[in-house]
Amino acid sequence: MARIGVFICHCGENISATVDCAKVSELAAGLPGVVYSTDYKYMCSDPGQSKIKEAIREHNLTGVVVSACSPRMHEPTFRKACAEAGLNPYLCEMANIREHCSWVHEKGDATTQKAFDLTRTLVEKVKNNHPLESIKVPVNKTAIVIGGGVAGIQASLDIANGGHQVILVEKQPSIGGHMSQLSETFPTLDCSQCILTPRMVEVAQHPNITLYTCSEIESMDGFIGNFNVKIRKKAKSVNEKLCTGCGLCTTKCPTKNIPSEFEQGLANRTAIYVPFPQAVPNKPVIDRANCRYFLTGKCKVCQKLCPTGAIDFEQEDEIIDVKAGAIVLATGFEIKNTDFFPEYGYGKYKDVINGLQFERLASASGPTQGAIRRPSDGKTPEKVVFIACAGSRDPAKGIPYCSKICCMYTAKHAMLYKHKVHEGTPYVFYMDIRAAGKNYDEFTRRAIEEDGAKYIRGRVSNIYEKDGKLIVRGADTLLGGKPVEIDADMVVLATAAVSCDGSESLAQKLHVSYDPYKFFAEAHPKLKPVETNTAGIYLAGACQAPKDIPESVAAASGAAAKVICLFSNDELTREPIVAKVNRMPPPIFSTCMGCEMCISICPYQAIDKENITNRNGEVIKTIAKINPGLCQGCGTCVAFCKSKSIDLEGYSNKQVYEEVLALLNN
Amino acid sequence: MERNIYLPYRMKVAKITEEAPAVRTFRLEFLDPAEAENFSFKTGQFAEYSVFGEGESTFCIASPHTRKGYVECTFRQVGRVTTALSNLEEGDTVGFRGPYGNTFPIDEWKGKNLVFIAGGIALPPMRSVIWTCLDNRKDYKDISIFYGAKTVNDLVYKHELKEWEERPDVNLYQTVDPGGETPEWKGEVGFVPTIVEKIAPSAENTIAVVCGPPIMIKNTFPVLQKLGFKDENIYTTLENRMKCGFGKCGRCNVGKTYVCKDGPVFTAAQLAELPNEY
Amino acid sequence: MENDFEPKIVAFVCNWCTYAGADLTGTSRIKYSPNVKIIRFPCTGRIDFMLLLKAFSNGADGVIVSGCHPNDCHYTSGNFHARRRWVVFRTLLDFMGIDINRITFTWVSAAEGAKWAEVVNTTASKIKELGPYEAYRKITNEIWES
Amino acid sequence: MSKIKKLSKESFPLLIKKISETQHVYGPVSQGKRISYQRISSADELASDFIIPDMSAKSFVFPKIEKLFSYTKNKDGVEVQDINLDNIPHRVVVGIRPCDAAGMESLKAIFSWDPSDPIFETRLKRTTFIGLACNQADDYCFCTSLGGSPGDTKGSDILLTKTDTGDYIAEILTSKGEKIVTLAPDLFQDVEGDLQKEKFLANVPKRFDNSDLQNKINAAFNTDVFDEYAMRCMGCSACAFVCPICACFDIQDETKGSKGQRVRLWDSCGAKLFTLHTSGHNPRETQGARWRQRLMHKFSYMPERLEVRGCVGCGRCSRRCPVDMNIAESLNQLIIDN
Amino acid sequence: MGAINEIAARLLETGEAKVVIGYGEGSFGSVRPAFARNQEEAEKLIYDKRCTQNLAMYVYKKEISPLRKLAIVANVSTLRGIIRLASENQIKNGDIITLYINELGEVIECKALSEIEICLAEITPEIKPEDKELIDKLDAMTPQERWNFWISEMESCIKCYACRQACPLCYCTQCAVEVNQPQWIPVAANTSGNLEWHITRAMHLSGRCVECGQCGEACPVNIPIHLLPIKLAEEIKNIYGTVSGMKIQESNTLSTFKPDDKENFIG
Repeated sequence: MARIGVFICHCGENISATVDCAKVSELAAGLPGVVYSTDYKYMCSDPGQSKIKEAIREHNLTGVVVSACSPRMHEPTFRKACAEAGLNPYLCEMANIREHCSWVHEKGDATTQKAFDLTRTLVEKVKNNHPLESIKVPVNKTAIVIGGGVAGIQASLDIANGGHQVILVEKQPSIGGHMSQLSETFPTLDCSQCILTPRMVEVAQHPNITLYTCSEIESMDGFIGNFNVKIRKKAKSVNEKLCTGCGLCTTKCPTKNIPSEFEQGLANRTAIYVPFPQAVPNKPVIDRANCRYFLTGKCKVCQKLCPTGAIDFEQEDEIIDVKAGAIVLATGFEIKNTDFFPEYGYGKYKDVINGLQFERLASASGPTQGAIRRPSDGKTPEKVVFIACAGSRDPAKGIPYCSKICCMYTAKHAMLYKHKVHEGTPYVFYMDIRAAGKNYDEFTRRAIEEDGAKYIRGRVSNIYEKDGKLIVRGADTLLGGKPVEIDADMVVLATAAVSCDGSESLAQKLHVSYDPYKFFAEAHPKLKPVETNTAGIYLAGACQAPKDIPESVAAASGAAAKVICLFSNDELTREPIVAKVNRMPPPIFSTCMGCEMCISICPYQAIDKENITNRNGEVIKTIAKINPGLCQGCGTCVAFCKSKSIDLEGYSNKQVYEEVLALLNN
Repeated sequence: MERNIYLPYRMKVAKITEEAPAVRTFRLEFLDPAEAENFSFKTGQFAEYSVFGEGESTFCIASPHTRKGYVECTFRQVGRVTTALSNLEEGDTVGFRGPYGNTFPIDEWKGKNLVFIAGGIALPPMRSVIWTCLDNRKDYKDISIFYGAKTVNDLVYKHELKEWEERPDVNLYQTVDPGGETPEWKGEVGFVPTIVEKIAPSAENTIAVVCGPPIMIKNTFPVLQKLGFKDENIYTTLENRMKCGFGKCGRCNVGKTYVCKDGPVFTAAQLAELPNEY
Repeated sequence: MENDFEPKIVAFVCNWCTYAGADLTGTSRIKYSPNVKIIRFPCTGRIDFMLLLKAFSNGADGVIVSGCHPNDCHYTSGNFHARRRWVVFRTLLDFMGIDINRITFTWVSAAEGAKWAEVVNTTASKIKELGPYEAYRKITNEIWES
Repeated sequence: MSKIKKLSKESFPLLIKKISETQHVYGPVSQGKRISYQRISSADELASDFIIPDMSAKSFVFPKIEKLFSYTKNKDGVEVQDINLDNIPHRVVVGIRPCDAAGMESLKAIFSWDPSDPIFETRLKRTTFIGLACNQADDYCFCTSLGGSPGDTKGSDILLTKTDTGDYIAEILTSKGEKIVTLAPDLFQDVEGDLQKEKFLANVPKRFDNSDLQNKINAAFNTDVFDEYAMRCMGCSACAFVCPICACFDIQDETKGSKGQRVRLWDSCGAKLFTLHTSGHNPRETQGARWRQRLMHKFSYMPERLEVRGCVGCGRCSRRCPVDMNIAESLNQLIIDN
Repeated sequence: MGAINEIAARLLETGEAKVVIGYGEGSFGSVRPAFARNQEEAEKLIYDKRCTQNLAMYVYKKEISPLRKLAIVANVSTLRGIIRLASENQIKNGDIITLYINELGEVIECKALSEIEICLAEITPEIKPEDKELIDKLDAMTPQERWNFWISEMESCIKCYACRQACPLCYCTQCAVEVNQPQWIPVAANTSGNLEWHITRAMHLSGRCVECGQCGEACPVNIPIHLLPIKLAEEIKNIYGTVSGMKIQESNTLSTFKPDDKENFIG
């Protein structure tokens, strides 16, 4: 029989508070095949691991079960410890008696019994484990970065500077993202474009970076080190190679009244356009939805004018196949628009604007050249109400989380307004001021103390228009909920930051998890903040959760570091949890009948046909063959195979069968 | 009441020897001393070995009946029961039901030369009779052993091979299939029948015992016949699939012959009479 | 008798969503019934319907099968394949009169720690109400009673 | 020791009732399209108007699952619990067909051959067979070709023959039969003169001449007559399992947690895995060889080694074969060919 | 001599087929599978109303498949069996000449599998009225009644595997029931083991079954075991719109999916 060691962890009191660990250890000692059983305060600690190692050597163990926390937490830790003691790491299994037992049940016999049942189940499993060797697969040292905002730019530059090829994919005609729309940035009030545009140019000029704008991910397959990605490059109707970016077309385009996305609708653009003067690439694209030629079949003014003949109305979407070893997701965020808020007028009041619109108003390159003028009539507003937490932290609106950046940018907006309109009064409605961060609290204090922003703690219940004024009604909770009413000239809503439209479908294409708000999910909230559950795909910036610029950049550099780490080896070592088709001595060779249904069921195209030939080279039998480099170990083929000819290491038929039996037969 | 014929003796795995890849020898000792006392067998017989919860498997008894107090079996891990056996450790309990079948007529062989020819995992039944004869060495004249396996690593009973090699009263010829040799290999290279033909033991007053896979037996018989061995003097053992061991389950019939009762030891002359269903 | 009845319920869950979701239930310290015990699989696609049969023949009173929501499978499509398998399997069991109320199929994501607790508690109380699965036990025990 | 009595049609149900007071009574029961030997508590439950039950009566002495012993595994090893033969029930089978009863003798030959199987012996000893002679037969019946008859008394403890009045002629054949009579002696009436049992029996024509059958079938061993069978036979075990004599078996372990039992299960020489070695070698490689084995075993090897045939001509295997492998036809062909 | 005999004789004579699998006179007015290897045997082949058995399982039988090319006399269920076997790569185009006898009694000789598809395109497969009736009857029962019905059937099962052997799609060298590491399904023919076996068989046939009912026909103890795969085939037809054994290029319903597949029980 096997020689199994069982190690019950108290996890301080996390487990021992509800589970009688000594009892579990004692019961485990009575299981057939268990030759050593013990319990200890912290199995994952050095002394805990030493106990395991000693037991392996002393009792010549053939398998180890650690009953402790979730294997998703410490399985690698204990497997490594086993390996260090000379036991194949795959002969170690964990029973989850913390997350699945001690933390979810009350103290008592039933909980202790369950901890033992789980332990016994894993003991029976481990008896059927086999020593496994890790699998090596080659790494393609090209990274794809999806999203060209500040996070994507940072990640791309870091990886490219690390000497690796980067493919940067941007949905919009230009990179730059939201940061390029900002006026000044907190807490330093330095000009956003001034610090961003040099980096955008660096991207454009970097020999290791290939930039695809107006492009999106069409599909992805493969796995870490070996992704195959199809990129859909949408037709720009302008031949980039021929276009010199002279801009003549944009000046002569007859369709001039399209609200500019970049200007948040505060200014117009033409149908052939460059989103903003510093765009990268600085070459126009035709917006087919608004182009007169595409709408009516007549016009072609731009084509007639173009000195290089770069206008190509026939251009089609292009599908580009690329291979990459890693993917960085940096698709950023969106903000809720003002029409999301019935209480604030459903977006029908022109002078109720969102934070990004205010950024454009305050921006020197914006529609007002930086002068604060209200959109309705261009007057300089004398009273501006800023409402923080517009939608955020509001479970009723489906956004229970904090958008994180609003407190800071609202303070910044109040300051910018005051700096530009000295006689004006900024009011700020807030729930709490969250200004944790280097120089952040000082910044908000400055807004209040030096710039005289009037902070009112409370919510705005509604806004209505009266005599050319916006009547803002709220309550001051610091004054016991005293009603407040302000006749404002303009209201700026710090609307909630939400995940981008399409992030769900992108997550599905890339097989990464996402949270209920469609932000991409990190592999571990603390220890793997820039990794996803899908190996080889990393997160940068606000696509994961609302983040400010320094955080986004830090995450981007973190993701880049992960990619560079991955690329530092020519081969990747993979877990040997892969499926395998059985082989037998002749005349059977394999019980696989070659029905090939597993080929259609495999999500990774990891199964192929294999011919078994005789000495004369004639095919005797055709069976399935699994490519261990492609197989990800999902086991769908295993459960499907009628003749049980495929098995999955780590979750073999024998293992799971014995688990079921052990769990139920106590 | 008579003993339940399906009830095995419980035996302790006293010693495990790794012989070759996936091949092990178990030394089994009775848990009940009374059972040990009453137990006896003769070389050539087989038994049903079982792992409780997994089932029974048939192997010959690989130890000689001249050595009391234990039985040994050697098996290769292939099916469910042999896999379960392989997972056992010393001290574990197995079931043992037997002995069954006929024996090598070693008394009739007294005063004769003996040639043992074995291939691969078929040495175990041979080992029993070899040791039985060696334990009564004076009863027999020349003893030669031919043993071959696919590779050097696949040779079983490596220690005993060494012992036989060193004994002056045994001629041991070891061989491995072409390609199975190592740089250190000092034995022959070639298939067993070829080596027998090359060494050409005399058929005069000689008994030949051949054990091996069907293909080896098929190729060795003609060689022996060419060397002058009479079919009556060539012995082998059959290893048909069995379940009961006592002529009821219907598996091991070869024609009207029950391998479990009439065999497993047959002469080439007897085999010639049987239909080709073994 | 019904009050004392502690059902045996096996949960077959995928590693990436439901197992992680159940981990989150733990980290969130949401309490649930100890009757349910989890067996971890890489994916719902790996869960062989024969294991469910083994669970019942070994005395389970109920079974939970749970994995990633559609479109969320870590392996892209294991749960889609599983979904078809369960549709057919459930039809078959129902046609044979096996009590399909004893099998809970559900999707629980890594973020749905609270949902996991709810699934467990609902299933446990339902099975408690249904009582031990005597009908199945009778046929599995017949060979042991003679 | 045969004694002839009469059992009126009114007494028959009373007899069943009387026996059920002390013993379990079994008899052919109709269940949907199926007729099988089942436990009964009254004569009403018995099926009527049928040729032969779908399954033979062999399961009374050789059940499809026979526990051989049980055991408990624990950390220190294994505790074995032998079966207790005392637990084997006393049973009375009513309405067993003469062919099924005759088959008991062949089964006994197999299980009593050295070493004798105490489980089988005890089951046989404790089962009383009250046979019912056949008053109808079909084309598949061929008992007469093998020396049996629709009124054959072999294997029965009492044989009943239903007369045209619905009353029964009861032949009391063994001491076990006598014991039944003593349970309700009043129900059995004495008779005088010859009741002409033959008059009430079905007519089963002889299909072939069985003289020298063994040698003729031996002569066919290496002929190509089995080639067509090799193609047609699909290798299921239906013929063996419905056969009253086929006794090939498998031994397996069944476990439940730490408990286990070793069981003896029906098996069949027609199945390809039956003789397959773990090495992949199969001594009976083709279905033709396996079908030949079935015939040879019944008509050559068993007569040679056990002095009984392995067939009583009940015709079940042929009736039940999905591909119409007709054993009487095969025998006839072998006899003609050789 | 009928058309079938003439064609069989020709195929054997020209060597286009080494054996013609068909039907012959069986015991006492029944028909049985018959194998014509020469002119004499070709003359004995028959085809009439009684020939309902699905013979497709013979095309991969170990004793027959080495004789490929084969010819086979086919009714609709045999055709569907052959097509399904082709979908699962057990038959290659050109391995088999199919002699389909249509409703008018004409013999249609299909040398390519695509020709079988053309024949099948004319046909709307339907299950037998008596099977439909029993399925409806079972559907109308309470679960408890259904359980009682099936358990009493399962008690009678002797695990002879006639159902499997007769099935055109049970071609595995190693059936799941024969796998013993682990021993998924008990070898013993006890009720729960029998139940597991029949559930497993029906599941393994789901999306594949060609609804010939041969398993039920073969059962020596008259268990209507064919209802299980047929019920699933009907359900699959209703839910996923797929019918097995009509086209070669069809994919198996259970090894494919659509993201918007519907179900109503997963919470």
